[in-house]
Amino acid sequence: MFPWVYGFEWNAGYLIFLGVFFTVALVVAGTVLAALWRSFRTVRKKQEGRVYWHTAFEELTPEERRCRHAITGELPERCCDREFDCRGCRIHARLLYSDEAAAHAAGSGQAEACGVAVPLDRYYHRGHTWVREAEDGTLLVGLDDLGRRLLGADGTVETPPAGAELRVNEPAFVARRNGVEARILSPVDGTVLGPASDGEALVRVRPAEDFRTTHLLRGGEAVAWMRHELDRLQVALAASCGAASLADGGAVAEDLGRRLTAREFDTACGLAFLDV
Amino acid sequence: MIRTGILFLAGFSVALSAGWWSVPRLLYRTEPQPAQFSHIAHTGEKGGMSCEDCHSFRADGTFAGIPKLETCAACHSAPMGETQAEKDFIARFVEPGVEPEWKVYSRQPDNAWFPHSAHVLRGKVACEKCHGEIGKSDRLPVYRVHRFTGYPEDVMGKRAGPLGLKRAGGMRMDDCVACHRQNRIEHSCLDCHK
Amino acid sequence: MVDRIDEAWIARGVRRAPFSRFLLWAAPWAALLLLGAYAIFLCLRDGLFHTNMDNRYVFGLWIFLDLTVIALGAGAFFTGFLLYVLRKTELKAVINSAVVIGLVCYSGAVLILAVDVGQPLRAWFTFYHPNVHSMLTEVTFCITCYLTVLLIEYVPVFLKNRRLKWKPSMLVFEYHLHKVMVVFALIGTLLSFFHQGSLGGLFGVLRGRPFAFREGLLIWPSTFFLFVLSAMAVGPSFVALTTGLAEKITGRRLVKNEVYQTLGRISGKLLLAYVFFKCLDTLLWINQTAPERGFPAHRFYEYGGAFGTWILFAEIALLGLVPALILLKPEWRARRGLLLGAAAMACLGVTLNRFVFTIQTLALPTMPFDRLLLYWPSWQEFAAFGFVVAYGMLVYSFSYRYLTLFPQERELAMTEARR
Amino acid sequence: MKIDRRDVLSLAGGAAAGLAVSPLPWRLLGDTAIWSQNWHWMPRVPRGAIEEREARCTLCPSACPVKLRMTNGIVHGVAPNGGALCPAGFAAHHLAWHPLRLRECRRKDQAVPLEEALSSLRAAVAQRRGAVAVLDLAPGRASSLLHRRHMAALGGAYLMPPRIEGGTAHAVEALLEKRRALAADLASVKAVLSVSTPLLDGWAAPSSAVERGFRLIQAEPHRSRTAGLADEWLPVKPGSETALLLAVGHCWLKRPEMAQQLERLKGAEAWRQAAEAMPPQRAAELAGIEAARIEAAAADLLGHRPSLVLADGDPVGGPLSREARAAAAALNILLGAEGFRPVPPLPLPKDWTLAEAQSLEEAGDGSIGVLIIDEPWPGVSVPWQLVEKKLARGAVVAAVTWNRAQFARHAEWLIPAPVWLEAPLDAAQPHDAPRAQIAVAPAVMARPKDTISAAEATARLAGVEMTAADEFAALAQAAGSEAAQIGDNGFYWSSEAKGAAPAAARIAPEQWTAETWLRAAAPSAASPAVVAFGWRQAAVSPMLGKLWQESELREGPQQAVLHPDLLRRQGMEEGVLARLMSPRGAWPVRVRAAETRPDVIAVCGGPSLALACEVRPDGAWTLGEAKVVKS
Amino acid sequence: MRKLGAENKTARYAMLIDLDRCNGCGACMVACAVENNVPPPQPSATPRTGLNWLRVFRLNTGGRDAFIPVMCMQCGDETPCQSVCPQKAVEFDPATGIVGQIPERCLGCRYCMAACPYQARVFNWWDPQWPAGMEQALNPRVSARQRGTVEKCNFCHGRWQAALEKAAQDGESGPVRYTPACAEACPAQAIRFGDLNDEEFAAECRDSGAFRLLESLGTGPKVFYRTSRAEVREATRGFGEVKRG
Repeated sequence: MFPWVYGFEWNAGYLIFLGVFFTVALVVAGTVLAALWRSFRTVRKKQEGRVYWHTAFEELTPEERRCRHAITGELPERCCDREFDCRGCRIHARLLYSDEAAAHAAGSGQAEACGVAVPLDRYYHRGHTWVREAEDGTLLVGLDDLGRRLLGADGTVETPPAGAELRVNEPAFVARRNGVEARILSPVDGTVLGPASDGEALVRVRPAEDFRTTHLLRGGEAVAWMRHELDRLQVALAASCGAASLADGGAVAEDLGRRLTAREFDTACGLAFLDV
Repeated sequence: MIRTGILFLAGFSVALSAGWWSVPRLLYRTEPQPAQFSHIAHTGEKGGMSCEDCHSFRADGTFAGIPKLETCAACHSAPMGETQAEKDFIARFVEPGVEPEWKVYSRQPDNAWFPHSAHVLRGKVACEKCHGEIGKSDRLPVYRVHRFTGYPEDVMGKRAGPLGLKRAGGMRMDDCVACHRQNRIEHSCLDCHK
Repeated sequence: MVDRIDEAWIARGVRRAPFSRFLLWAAPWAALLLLGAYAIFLCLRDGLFHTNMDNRYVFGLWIFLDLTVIALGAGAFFTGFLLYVLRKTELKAVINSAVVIGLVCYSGAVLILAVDVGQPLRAWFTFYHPNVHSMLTEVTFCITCYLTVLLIEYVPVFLKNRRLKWKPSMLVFEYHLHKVMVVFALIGTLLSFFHQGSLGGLFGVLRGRPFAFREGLLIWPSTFFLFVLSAMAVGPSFVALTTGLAEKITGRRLVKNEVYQTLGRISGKLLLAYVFFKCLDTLLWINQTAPERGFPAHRFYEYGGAFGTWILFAEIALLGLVPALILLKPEWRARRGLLLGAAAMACLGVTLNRFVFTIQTLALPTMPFDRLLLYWPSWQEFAAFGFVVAYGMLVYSFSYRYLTLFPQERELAMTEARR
Repeated sequence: MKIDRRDVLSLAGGAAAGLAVSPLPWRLLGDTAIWSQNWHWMPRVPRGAIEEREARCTLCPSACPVKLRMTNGIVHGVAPNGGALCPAGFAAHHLAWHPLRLRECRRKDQAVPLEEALSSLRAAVAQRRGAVAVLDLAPGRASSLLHRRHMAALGGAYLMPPRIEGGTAHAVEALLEKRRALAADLASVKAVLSVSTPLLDGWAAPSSAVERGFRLIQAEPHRSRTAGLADEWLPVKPGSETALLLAVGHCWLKRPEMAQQLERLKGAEAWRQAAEAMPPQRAAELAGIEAARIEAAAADLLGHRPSLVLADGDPVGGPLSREARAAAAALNILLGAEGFRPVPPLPLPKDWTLAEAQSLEEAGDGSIGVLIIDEPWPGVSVPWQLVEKKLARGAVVAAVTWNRAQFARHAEWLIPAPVWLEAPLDAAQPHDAPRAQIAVAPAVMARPKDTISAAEATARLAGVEMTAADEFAALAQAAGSEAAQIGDNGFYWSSEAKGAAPAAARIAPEQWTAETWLRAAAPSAASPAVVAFGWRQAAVSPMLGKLWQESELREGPQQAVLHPDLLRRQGMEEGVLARLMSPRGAWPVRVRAAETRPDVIAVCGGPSLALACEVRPDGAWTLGEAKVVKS
Repeated sequence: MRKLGAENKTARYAMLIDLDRCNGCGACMVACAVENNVPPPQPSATPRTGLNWLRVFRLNTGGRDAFIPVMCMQCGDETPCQSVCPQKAVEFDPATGIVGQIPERCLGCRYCMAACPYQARVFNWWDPQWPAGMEQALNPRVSARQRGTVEKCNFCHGRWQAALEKAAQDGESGPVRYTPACAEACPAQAIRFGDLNDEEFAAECRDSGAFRLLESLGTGPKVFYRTSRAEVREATRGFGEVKRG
C-alpha cells in the first residue's frame, strides 16, 4: 500500500491503482470534513434557524407550499419558491398596490373562519402566529386562535428570554402539551423585550430596523388562508391518523387539543406550526 | 466550553499514552531465564572463546543454537570461578544432569526458516549483525514474550539490543527483508518461510 | 400503551402501523437474524467446515449471494447518478430508499464475505499488500470505499429522523452533507463502475476455467462491462420492485406513478442494450474464446439437467429480452402489475447470470477424467443467507418506519385523504 | 459536580482522537493477524537436529528396509532404504499415536496396574496348569519362537490363526505325496491365476506389485485393486471358485503330460471324476461368466510356463473353502508345482525346547483355560467364533495388544503392548520368502511406561528371567553359525533346513469323493451376496485415510462397493451412509459405486470385521446372512 | 521481488511421471502428507473436502485400471492462480520455477482455487488436528498451516531448503539437487524429479511421448506425463486436443 511496505512495486499498475484509491479516499474524507467544517461555522454563526426552516420548507408538500396569492385565488395554482419570505418576491410585489405602506397597514375588525377568530388588526404568519404593532412602536407576537385552540388550556409555549434575537421564519417558541413538542416560527425580525403584558400575546419584540411586514398575511387574505389551513389540517389528520375531526358542527372546537388523541394532536400541532 | 476542552484533552492524553506506551508494554510478558549467564566472562580476555566454540553447526548444515548442557559441563563440571551464579548453575543443572530450558531471544516462529549456514558461512554475515553485541554482555537481557503470539520481543517488537551495548540489525521480518533487499537477493516468500 | 412507545420517533403526517404490529412483523426477521448470527458464529469459531463448500465448490451460496445483492444494490449508485448528475429530479422520490437498499446490500455482502474468507483477521492484508492485478483486489478496495460512501449517504437520511433533527446541529450537518451529495454520487458511480465490473472480471479472467473465461479490453474481460451494464439495468428495476413491494406490504402509496415509469423506462433501455451485448459476447465465446482454449462450448452443456442449455435461454431470452420489451412499451409499462413483473424478471435474470458465473463455473470439470459435481448448501449457509435477508429487512423496515424513505408519501396520503 | 452526557461524549471523543494518533489500532491489527498465524491450538513442529537411522518396517512379513528421520528421539519420517515401501510404510511411525492405541492396562472397563494383571494371570495359569495357550496372530517372528519356548516351559500350547496368505502353498504341501515346505515364487512365474487373492495389494512385498513379470488372471466377485490391475478379470459369483478351478482342470485333463503329474496328487481319482463332470460350460453357468474366458484362462496358464494358481483368500474376508484351496493346489500339482519353491523351515536353536506350533482349528474344543492373545500390529485378526469354541468354561482371556478396541468385547484383560519402533523390531517370516529368516533389531524409540510385549508377558508367566532383548540375543547366539549377523541394526538370520515340518493344513482329499468336490462347487444363493475384503495395512495410521476417505484411490474400511445399477435398485446414492447388518453385529458403511458384479456387495472392512465373521465348516469365513441397508 | 542476484543460477524444477509404471498404490500421497505435515483426515472429510497436495486419480479406461497422480503443476509465467490472489499470497519464484503458496499471508478467499484448472489447491476447512501426541512426529522442516488457508504442493520446499542449507555448509553454489517426498516414495520410480535447465532431463520431457494436462489452456505446467497406453493417453487428453487429434 505504501512504498515502504514489503512487496510494494514501482510500476504503472500500482501507481495508477493506488493513485486512484488515495484520490478517492482523499476526496471522500475531504468532502466530509468540508461538510463538518461548514456545519461548525453555521453553528458558530448561529444560523441553525435558517437551516432549520430551509430543511423544513423542503419537506412541505406542494399544497402546503401554495403561494398566498394562490390561496386567495389571485393566481392560478402556484407553489412558493422563496420559503414563504415574500419580502423579495417579484410576483408578490407586482400584485400589490403601488402604495406598499397602505397595502400593509393593519386593518381593524373581526373576522372568522369556521369558528376560528381572525382579528383583522394584526398580521398573520403562516406558522400560525401574529404580530401586532403596539402603541409604543414595539411589536406584540402571539399565537393565533387556531394555535391557541390546539394548545388548549394545558398547553404551554416556551418563549425566548429577553434580549434574544428573532428572525423571520426561524424557530422562536416551543409549544408543549402532554409531552408533544413543536417549534413555532418567528413572524418578525427583532429583539425580545420580554413577555407581553396582555394575555393575548406571548412576547413583546423590538423590531429590527429594516423590519417590514410584506411577508405576513392580513385582512381577507388571512381569512382565506385560515380556511385553507383548516382544510389542510383536516385532510392531513385524515391521511395520517384516520377520521379525526377538527370541527364540531361546522365550528372548530374551542379546546381542540382535548378532542384529539395524542397522535392526532401531535400531527395537527406539527402541521399547523409547519414543524413536520 | 472550557470544561469540554479539558475533558477532551484528558481523554486524548490518556488514550495517547495508553496507545504509545502502556498497552504496547502490556502486550509482553516477562519470563525468567533458568540461570544467569555472562557472555563476556567466556568471550573476554579470561575465557578467550569465540561464538562458534559453543554455538556450532551440525553436519547437515543446520545450526545447533544454544549449546546443550554437555557443552557447558565439559568445562564446568566443577566451578572454575568464584561466582555464585556458576555454583548455582552447577548445583542445579550440571550435577543432576538437568538440561536448562533457556529462553531464546531470537527464536523464530515455526513458519520462518533461517539457515545460519547460508548467512554465516556463505554470506559471511557477522553474528553481531543480527544478534548485536550480546557476546560482550555480562548478564542476560530481560526475556519478554508477546502475550498473543508467544513471539520473543526481539523477533516481534523492538529491535534487539542488550543492555546498552550496540544495537543490532534486528531479527524481525522487516530487518531480514531490508538486508535482503539491500543485497538484491530477494526472490520469494518461500526463501525464508517454510 | 405499547403502541405509542415510539410515536415521538415517527415523522409527523405519515401513518405507521402500531408499534405492536411492527414488533410482530419484526419478530420473525429478528429470529432469523439470531439463527443466522449463530451460524456465523459457528463458522467463525470452528472454521468453514460448517458449510458444504469444498475444494471444488470453493464458492457457494454466499458468493452467489454477494454477487447478486451487489448487482441488485446497484440501484443506489445508479439512482444517485441519475438524480444528482443527470438531474432526473423525479427520482428524488426514491433516492432515500435506494440508498438504504444499497447500504443493506453492500453491508450484507461485506459481512458475508468476512465470514466466507477463512481468515477474517487478515482481511486488511488486501489493503496493505495489494496485488493490483487481481480483480478481487479491485473489488475489495471499491466495495469498501463504496460502503463508506453509502454510509455517508445514509447519514443525512438518518439525521432527518424526527427526534434527531430536534438537535439543531444534526440538521445543520445534514444540510451541509446534502449540499455536497453530488460529490458522493460521482465517487459512488466511479467506484460502482469498477467493482460491478471487476466482479464480472473476477470470473472472466479465469484462464483455467474456459467456461467463464472471456476475451476483453485491456485488462478487463468482456464480463467486466457486461456486469456493469446488467447491474445498471437491473438497479432501477430492483428499486421499482422494492418500492412496489413496500407499497403492497404497507398498503400505502409511496411514490407517484411517474417515478415507476421513469425507472421502468431506464431499466428497459439498458436491459435491451445488455441483452444485445450479452448475445454478442456469447456468440464470440461459443465460436472463438472457448474453442481456442480447447473446450468446444457444447461440452459445457453436455451434462444436461440443472446445467443444460435452458440456462442460457432463460438467462438471455426469457429473463432478459422479455422484460426489456415489456418495460420499453409504454402501454405495458403503464400497468403496475406488468411493470413490477417485468422488473422481477429482470432481477431474476441477473440473479441467474450471477449463478451461472459462480456455481456453474465451479460445477463443470476441467480435467478430462473429472466429473460434474453438484452441491447443496448446509443449514449454516442458508442461515447466514437468512441473516443477510433478515438484516436487510430489519434495516429497511426500521428505516421506513423512522426515517423518510419516500418524501412523496405525505403528499400522496393527503391527496388520497382528500378523495 | 454533575456529569452530563456532554462530558462523557467529550471524554470519549478525546480518547478516540488520542487512539487514532497512537499506533495502537494498527498494532492490534498486526498482532491479531500474527496471532492468527500462530494460534495456540496449532501444533508446533519439533526443533532440533534431524538424524537418520536405518531400520526395517516390521509391520508385515515383508520387513522392508527403511530409513528413519528423527528428531529428539522421535521418528517423523520413514523413507525406503533401497527398495520399495507400501503406502502404510510411510505413515507407520504414526502407530505409536494411533487414536485406537491401548494406553493403559485394563480389566474389562477398569484400569488396573500392569503388575496386578500379570500376577492375576500367573495365578490363573497356576490354577489351570497345562491348559494355557498363546494365540499368536503374527506367527513366524522371533517372538513366536519365544512364545513356543515359554509355552513348552508351562506345558501350554502355541496356536496360530488359519493361514490366509500362503494358504495355497500350504494346500499344495498337503496334497503332495511327498511333503515339503513351499512358497509361491512370484519372481519367476510367467502367468498366475489368482482366485480372490490380493496378490498386488499387501499380499507380498510391495515390490512384487511393481515389477511384475507375469500375466495375471484374477477371478474375484468384485473389482478389487488386484482385479483392476490384472490383465484379465473374471468376475465370478461368490462361492463358485471351486467350479472355476475344476473347469480349468477339465480343460487340462485331455493333455497327456497331465496324467503323469496326476499321480503325485493325493485322492487323484475323486478329483479327476469331479473335473470331468465340470466342463467349462457348466462352470461358466455357475460362475456367471462366459465359458470361453475359462478356456482362455486355462490355455493362458499352459501357454506361459512356469505358471501358478493361487486361491489364498482375503486377509479380512478370510480363506477360501478347503475344497477351493485344494482345487487350486490340484491344478498346481498338475503344473508340476513349478510356481513354488521349497522353503526351509524356521531355524530353531538346538538347546531350546519348544511347544509344537499348532493351528487354532486343530486345538481341542473347550481345551483352553488361559488364553494369551498376541496382537503385535494392526490388521491381524481371527473370527472370534473360532476362538470361542476352544475356550474352557470360565476361561481367562488376556489380549496383549496395541489396540484398545478390537478385543475389548472378548478379552477380560487388555494389556498394552509396545508398538513398532518402541519394541525390538521383529519381522515375521514372509510367506513367499525364498529362505526362512528371522530379522530382529533393537528398538528405536523410547518405550512408553507400563507396556509389555506378549513375549515378555509369556516369559513372566513361565518364570523366565530374561528380557525379550536378552532372549533375542540368546536366539542369535544359539543360531550361532555362519549366517548370523549381529550389529547396531540387529541381526538378520537365515538358515538352512533344520527342525520341524510345518503344521498340517486340514485338507485331506484322499478321503474325499467326487461328490465332495462337486457339492462345494455351487455358488452362494444369496443375491446380492455380501462379501468382505480388506487391506491389513489400512489400520496402521489414520493418515492412510487420504487414500480412501479424502480421495477415491482405493476402498477403505467401512466402505461398501456396489455396482451403480444395484446402488440405484437399493435406493441409495454414492457416498451415503448405510448399515451393514450381519448376525454378529451392525456397522455403518459408506457406499461407493464401482464396476463390480451387479449381484455382489463388497464390504471393505478392518480387523474387527474379520473378528465378527462366521466360520463355515469348510473353513471359509462369511458374514452370514448379511445385508447392506439404507440408514 | 523478481530481481535475481547476479551470481545465482536459476533452476526450473519439473516432474516427469510415467503413467505406465504407476500402479496407484498411493505411497506418494501418504509420503507427501507426512512430509508436509498435512493433517490426517477429519472424521467427516470426503474426497471433496480432503487435504491432498497430491492426489492420484483412478481412470476408468475400460481395461486395466490406470492412475494419474495430479499435484500442483507449477505452471509457468501464465500461472492462473498467481495473478488472482488479492494479497500476494501466491507467487512464482523465478529462482526455482516453483509457485509458492504462503499460508501466513493467505486470507482464505479461495479465488486461486477457482482459478486452478487442475484442482491442485486445497483448503483447510478444519483446524488441523493430529491424534494426541502425533504432533511430536511432525516434520521440523515444514510448518503446520492454520485453518482457513489454502495450501498446495510446492515440490517439497522443506527439502529444497534443507538441500540449500547443506550446500551452504559445503560451500557449493548454484541450484541444488534434491528429491521431493513423492518421487522418493514411489515404489515403481514412476515419478522423476529434475531441472528443466538440465538438458538431459529437459529432452526427456520434450520427448514426443510426453504430454502435460490441459496444455491447450496455455498455463505452461511443469509436470509432464508419459504413457504408452493409447487409452490412457486418450482419457487424459483435454477436450480440445481430442478434437484436433
